[in-house]
Amino acid sequence: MILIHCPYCDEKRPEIEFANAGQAHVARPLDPSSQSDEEWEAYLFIRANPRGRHHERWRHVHGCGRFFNAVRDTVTDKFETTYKAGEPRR
Amino acid sequence: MSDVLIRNEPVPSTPFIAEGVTISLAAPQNRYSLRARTAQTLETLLNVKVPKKIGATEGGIACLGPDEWLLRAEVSATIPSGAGLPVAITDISDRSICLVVEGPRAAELLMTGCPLNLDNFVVGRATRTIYETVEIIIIRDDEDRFHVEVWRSFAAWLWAAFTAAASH
Amino acid sequence: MSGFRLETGGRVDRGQSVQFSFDGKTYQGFAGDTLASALLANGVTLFGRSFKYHRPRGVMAAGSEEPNALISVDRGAGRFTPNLRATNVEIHAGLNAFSQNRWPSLKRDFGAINDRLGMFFPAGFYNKTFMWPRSFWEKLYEPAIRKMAGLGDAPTAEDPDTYASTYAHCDLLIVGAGPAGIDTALEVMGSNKRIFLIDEQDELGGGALADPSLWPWLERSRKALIDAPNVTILARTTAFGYYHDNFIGAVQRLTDHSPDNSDSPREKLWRIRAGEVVLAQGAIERPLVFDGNDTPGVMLSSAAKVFANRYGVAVGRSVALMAAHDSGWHDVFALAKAGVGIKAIIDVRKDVDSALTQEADRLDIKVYLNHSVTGVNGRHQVTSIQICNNGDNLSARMDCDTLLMAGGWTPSVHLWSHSKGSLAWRDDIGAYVPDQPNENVRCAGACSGDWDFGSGAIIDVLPTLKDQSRIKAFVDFQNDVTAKDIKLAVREGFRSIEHIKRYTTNGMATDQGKTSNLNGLQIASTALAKPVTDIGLTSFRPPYTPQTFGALAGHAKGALFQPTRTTNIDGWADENGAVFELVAQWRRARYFPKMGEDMHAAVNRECVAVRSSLGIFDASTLGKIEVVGPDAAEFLNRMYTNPWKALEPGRCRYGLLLKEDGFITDDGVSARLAPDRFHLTTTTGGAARVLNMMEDYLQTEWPDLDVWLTSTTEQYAVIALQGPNARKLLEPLVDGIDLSADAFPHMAIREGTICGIPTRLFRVSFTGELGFEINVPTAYGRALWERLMAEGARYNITPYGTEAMHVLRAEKGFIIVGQDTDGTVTPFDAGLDWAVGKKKPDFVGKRSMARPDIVASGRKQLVGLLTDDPNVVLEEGAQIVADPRQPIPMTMIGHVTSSYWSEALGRSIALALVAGGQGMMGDTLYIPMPGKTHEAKVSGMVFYDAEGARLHV
Amino acid sequence: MTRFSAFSLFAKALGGHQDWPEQWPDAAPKPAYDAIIVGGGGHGLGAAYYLAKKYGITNVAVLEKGWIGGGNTGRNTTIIRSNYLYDESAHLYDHAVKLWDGLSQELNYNVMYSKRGVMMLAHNVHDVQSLQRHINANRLNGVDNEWLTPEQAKAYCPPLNISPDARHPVLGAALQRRGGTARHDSVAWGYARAAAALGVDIIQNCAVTGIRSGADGAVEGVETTRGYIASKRVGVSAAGNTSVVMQMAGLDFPLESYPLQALVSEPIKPTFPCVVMSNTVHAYMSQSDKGELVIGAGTDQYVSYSQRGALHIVEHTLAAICEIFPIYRRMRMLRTWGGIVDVTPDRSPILGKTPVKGLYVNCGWGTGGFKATPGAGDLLAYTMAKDEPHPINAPFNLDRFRNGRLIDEAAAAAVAH
Repeated sequence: MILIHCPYCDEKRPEIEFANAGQAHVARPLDPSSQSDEEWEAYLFIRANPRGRHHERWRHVHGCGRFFNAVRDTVTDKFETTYKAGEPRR
Repeated sequence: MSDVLIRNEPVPSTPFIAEGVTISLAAPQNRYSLRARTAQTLETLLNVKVPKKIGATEGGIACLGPDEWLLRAEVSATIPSGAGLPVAITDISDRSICLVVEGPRAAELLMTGCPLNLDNFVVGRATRTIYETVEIIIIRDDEDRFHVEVWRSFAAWLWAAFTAAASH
Repeated sequence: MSGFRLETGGRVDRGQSVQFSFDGKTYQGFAGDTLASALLANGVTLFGRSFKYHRPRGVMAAGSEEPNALISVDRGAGRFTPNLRATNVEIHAGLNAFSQNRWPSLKRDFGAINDRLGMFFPAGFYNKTFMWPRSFWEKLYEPAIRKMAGLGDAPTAEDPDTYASTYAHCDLLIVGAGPAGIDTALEVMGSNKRIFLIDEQDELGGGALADPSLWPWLERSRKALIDAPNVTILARTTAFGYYHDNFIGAVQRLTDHSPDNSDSPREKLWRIRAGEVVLAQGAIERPLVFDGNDTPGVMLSSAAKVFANRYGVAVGRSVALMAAHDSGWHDVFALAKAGVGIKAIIDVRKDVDSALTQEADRLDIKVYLNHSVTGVNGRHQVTSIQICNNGDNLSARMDCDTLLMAGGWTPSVHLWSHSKGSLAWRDDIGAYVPDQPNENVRCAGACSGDWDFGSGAIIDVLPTLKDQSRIKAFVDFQNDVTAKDIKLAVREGFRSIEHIKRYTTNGMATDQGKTSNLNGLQIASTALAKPVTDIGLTSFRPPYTPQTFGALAGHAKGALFQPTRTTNIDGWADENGAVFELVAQWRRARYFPKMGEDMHAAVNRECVAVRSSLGIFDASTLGKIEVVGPDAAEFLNRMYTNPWKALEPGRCRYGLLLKEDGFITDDGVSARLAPDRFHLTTTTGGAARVLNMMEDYLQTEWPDLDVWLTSTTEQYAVIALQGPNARKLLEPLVDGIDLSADAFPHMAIREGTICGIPTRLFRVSFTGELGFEINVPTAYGRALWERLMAEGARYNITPYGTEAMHVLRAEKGFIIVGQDTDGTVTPFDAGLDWAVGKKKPDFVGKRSMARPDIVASGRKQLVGLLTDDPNVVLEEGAQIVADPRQPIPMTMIGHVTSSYWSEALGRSIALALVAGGQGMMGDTLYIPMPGKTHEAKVSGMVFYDAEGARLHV
Repeated sequence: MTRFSAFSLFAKALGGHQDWPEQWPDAAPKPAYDAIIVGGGGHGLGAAYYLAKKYGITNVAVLEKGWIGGGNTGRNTTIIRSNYLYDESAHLYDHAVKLWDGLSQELNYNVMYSKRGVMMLAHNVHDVQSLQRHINANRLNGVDNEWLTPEQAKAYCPPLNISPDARHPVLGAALQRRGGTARHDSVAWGYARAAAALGVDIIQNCAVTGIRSGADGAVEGVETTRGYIASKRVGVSAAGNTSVVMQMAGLDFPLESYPLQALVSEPIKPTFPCVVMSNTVHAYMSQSDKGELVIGAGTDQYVSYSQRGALHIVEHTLAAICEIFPIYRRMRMLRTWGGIVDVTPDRSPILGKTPVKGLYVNCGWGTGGFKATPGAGDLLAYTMAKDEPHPINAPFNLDRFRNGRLIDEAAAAAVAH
């Protein structure tokens, strides 16, 4: 059970308090109707899935309830950093 | 109608007493979910002190998240609706019940299923967390006393889990 | 000495004799004995049979690495445990143990035929045969192979024992309480650090328990640690797995060592989060590989020392040692001092430290350097051995009853490897040792490769002049993997240790290779003419030793397995004979049978009551979300397909929610209580999912909106009153609400009190009848229900369950998300176009509905289906075809999603998803079922009161 | 290639098994091949075999970064079944099941395909509706799958707890009798041996580091840790690592890779006759021919290539197993391991062409890849040989994520209402 630093609670908390919410910084287009099928497919389905440095979202669902972003190495599972939703990509 | 309706609680009203720990149902109380972008907004509305730090409590108000507070008060208490303001005040008095876990083994009991290190959980602190798979809110009321808020439909399970762990 | 018990010595309590039985025969041992030491003391040498060849096996080790002496223990009904290691089982009065994998008896085992035919069963033999004739595989070969499976018998009854579990936190976790672990604890003890010291044995000490000279130190240390308030000592506790971020799983055995079964937990799972971890797990001695090395009486030399010094048991009367390492010599010297008869020391090395030979002379022990054991005589017990001077072939026979093996040492790096720490190869000890850590962990003592056992030679197979392909020199004893199996694997092109392991099963037995991995590597290395490091190392994975399912499941048993959520009214339903169904985590009343009624009859009666007078239904499980804030309407407008801004306070609206992929995910009736306050409802199963989805959009896509979401599912008990008499019953009970049709129309909400309790009263209907849904604070749910039942008696008020609810809504063509939709259905597919805001520029899922396949024709659409035979109730999930005469595989154009008998209509009704269905009104379709093909006509979805007259009264 | 048989086994035994040849030579890469398969798992080796056997393309290399069969092929719970709901899935998996039949003889390698039956449990009304829908669809598709009452289910699998008081009572089950298990390693080795005998080079410890394409954008070959290898046809069958390989060709994929854990108990005498799956309590189990109870656990919630699963996943899985099969509570967990499963948005595989000419893909099998091994291999081979998908795998194209024609078995199982 990994430990995750919640940037809102500002402490490391156990994984089972959190829910992973997939890749981070996949912003919903402001005007979806203007999107081509390809662009919309990319938004809906295409994911980075890297071996190594990965930007992902977590929700401290059984804690402060907030969604936030994280950078984690998918080979070691170690977190590089976590930061609040809305903050620039790290 | 003459005779008033009586409350029906999901766990026994008589405390469960085991070696070093007692588990009992707290009296009914009013609960409100307070939401706003800042504590200040609420302080102005309610004109009471509202804790700023997540996990802190202040006069019955616990800060559970950056924009979320839990207010617990006696059943007679009333509160403004905040209508029209950038706040959300919602009555959740009956959403959960409160189990009082007290005694020298209180922390030990909670840690049978809660992954937090409650030895470092100072008196007055509050947090939403989890016991095995069930979400709870823990408030450390005193060295040897915790309040555990749990949604009603999970209460029977939590009572069974606590009492089983307490008798082990 | 009596039997094989030494006159003195050992830590067993000679004052406390213990009676136990093995294979039905009664024996005496002492308190503190393991089953292995007690049986050895009684002269028992035969403990079990090997997996594949059913060869007779004795005890090889003294600890948890034991591969051979596996036994079963029976503690009474439901308390049968197979595959326990005799070296770990503590004896107690009445212990009832049995040998395994033999028939009819341990001494005469029919399966031993496999040993005679062993030459035909080399590694991987099953890949090469049992293929012809083909039909024989299923009928003959496979059943036969499966019959041979397994070691111990399977349990047959439910385990009555309980198990406990807990989380724990410490600054320092020390795994292993041998000298290295204890020293670490003593060093840190002075600090204010919280220390956990855990060990798998029944007492602290590890290797020191077999070294009397250390006992005084051990006693002092143990006392100091027990007295230290910041030290927690867990004995009989195995740290079985090392997980992320210093999270260690350990299981503590609480009751198996005591004679009586108790109600207290049998085992306890410790889930420990440690600041720092020190691994002091020691090292495991390596057997030597030579012909007959598995004969009962051949064992590790360190084990012999443990049996003598810790348990006061002589493993034999005439003991020989086959050594490749100094440690064996020291063990034998200790045995000699303990009074065990030593026959000779044979060492494969040409020369050894003179101090060793001098000590041997002093103890008058014959020494054969540069010799090897080339054969072992005796079947159930060593009777003599063949030894041979390396290089010449003059083999000599030497009588003895026990042969010790000292093949060097393997550091226990299991947990280190779990933690993903790296390993480095050390040629001098022929083993991998911990290198770079991946967690906050370090190793202490023998498991890091530093020890005072002396040095040794690294060899794969002892020299022998016999034909290597004819001898049985075992590497993995339990799985019967021999040196030649590994060579065969290499010969057949298996080059990585991972392949060799899988092909030969080396290291895959219940000891997980503790004694076989390194020998296997050495043999493969020689066979491949490559250094060990080029062959790789099979990765260690949890658990370190096998752990009980029940312990890992913790207290999650029976009622505690998973919470069953119940409403405030559930108790009444239970007391009134409801039949329940499980929906998501909830249990809901499905129907309320009266005496002698089956479901069909009960549901018909319940439906009739609702349509004719009054029904009452517990709708408390419906999800509820309070949406509050200046931007509440704007937010809902973006989430739902429908428009919300124009909805007036006091009015309700049916809301349809899509996932971003355009498919229906949830629905529900929601009410606007005030300009900035909405009361949403969701499906029972969707509540948590919908709230999470809404929070996701709110927090990450539209953080600028001033609106907040709060789950109120459990704040309100919800009682649905449905039927023509609903208003009549409510009127006298409700205060502050004008219930008249004009003042309180369909799809409206009012706030007031009922029986003195504040209520949010909805006028809504999921049945097509005049209906109300009464929301009151949950705690009053049952009392209000009982009051309504009492007051409603005059209207023959009838409680109905989810089944009648399903029928009633189907008669009206109301869909149930998750039953009539299945995650691939759009609003248009479901005939809910009217619920989609055409003018809205955007809402969740809108863009996806414009994708090519979603706008394409021929999609499955929800329609009504009426069977030509009104008495046929189609099976839900039945498939629909246009042409019933086509051959299989048929082209299916849809399936039945809902199907019921409608008492109100006197016929069956069904909803179905049919390709292009909305354009097929009146067409006949076919439902081929086993034995009969049903015919049905496509219809609209509303079967009852199409104009809705009954609603608006 | 020495033919395997009871006779050859007997003959070689008399010779002390001294002259068994290599099952497949450890080939070194040649400069160029007619076709390259990236990924030496069962799927990739199968594709190579069928390319050579059925489509006459024998100048083929299988590139495996580690050891063949060392990935998900050797890390799964070996369940074989084809009772899927949608026509597309049913045809795909049934194609595989048909090939499983007789595979041992075809490869002259006993893969121990055991038709012991796969039983899927229904624990609530919704499960019943869902399984009935499967059974009806399967029947009209010619796929065997039948409904069992709780009593019949217990008769078929005696350890099953059918007490109505259970937290998740068994209301019935769907049984596919042709379903079962096979010996996972043997599948990889059998295909490798048979493919090598037809001329296929099996190249281990050879990781692909780049994909080279020409001016026209078509594939020309692959860069590897053992040098450049030219080929105009490259099939990628790299499971959890597919995204990484596709990136080399500049393609982003609708894939995410998650850790999946499985475990076995200590070996015991025969006690569990079939395969049982329960989606509601998330557990599935069978007993291996060695006697171990083979148990599939869940996936962790986050993307990872660490093959290091979490303890709480194992806790939940064993709690579930002990609920459905209470007699095993005293059994002991012997070994756990982790695989990396690649999952698509609709949990169905991608098997076909890619936007890059000459580059083909077989991925996204999630937790269900083993059962499809022969079918996936055959269809990938077909697609590479003809440069067009076979009708069976045509629906499993990449386009579906753009046009919305998803094949979502899990969604069809729907959510509880």
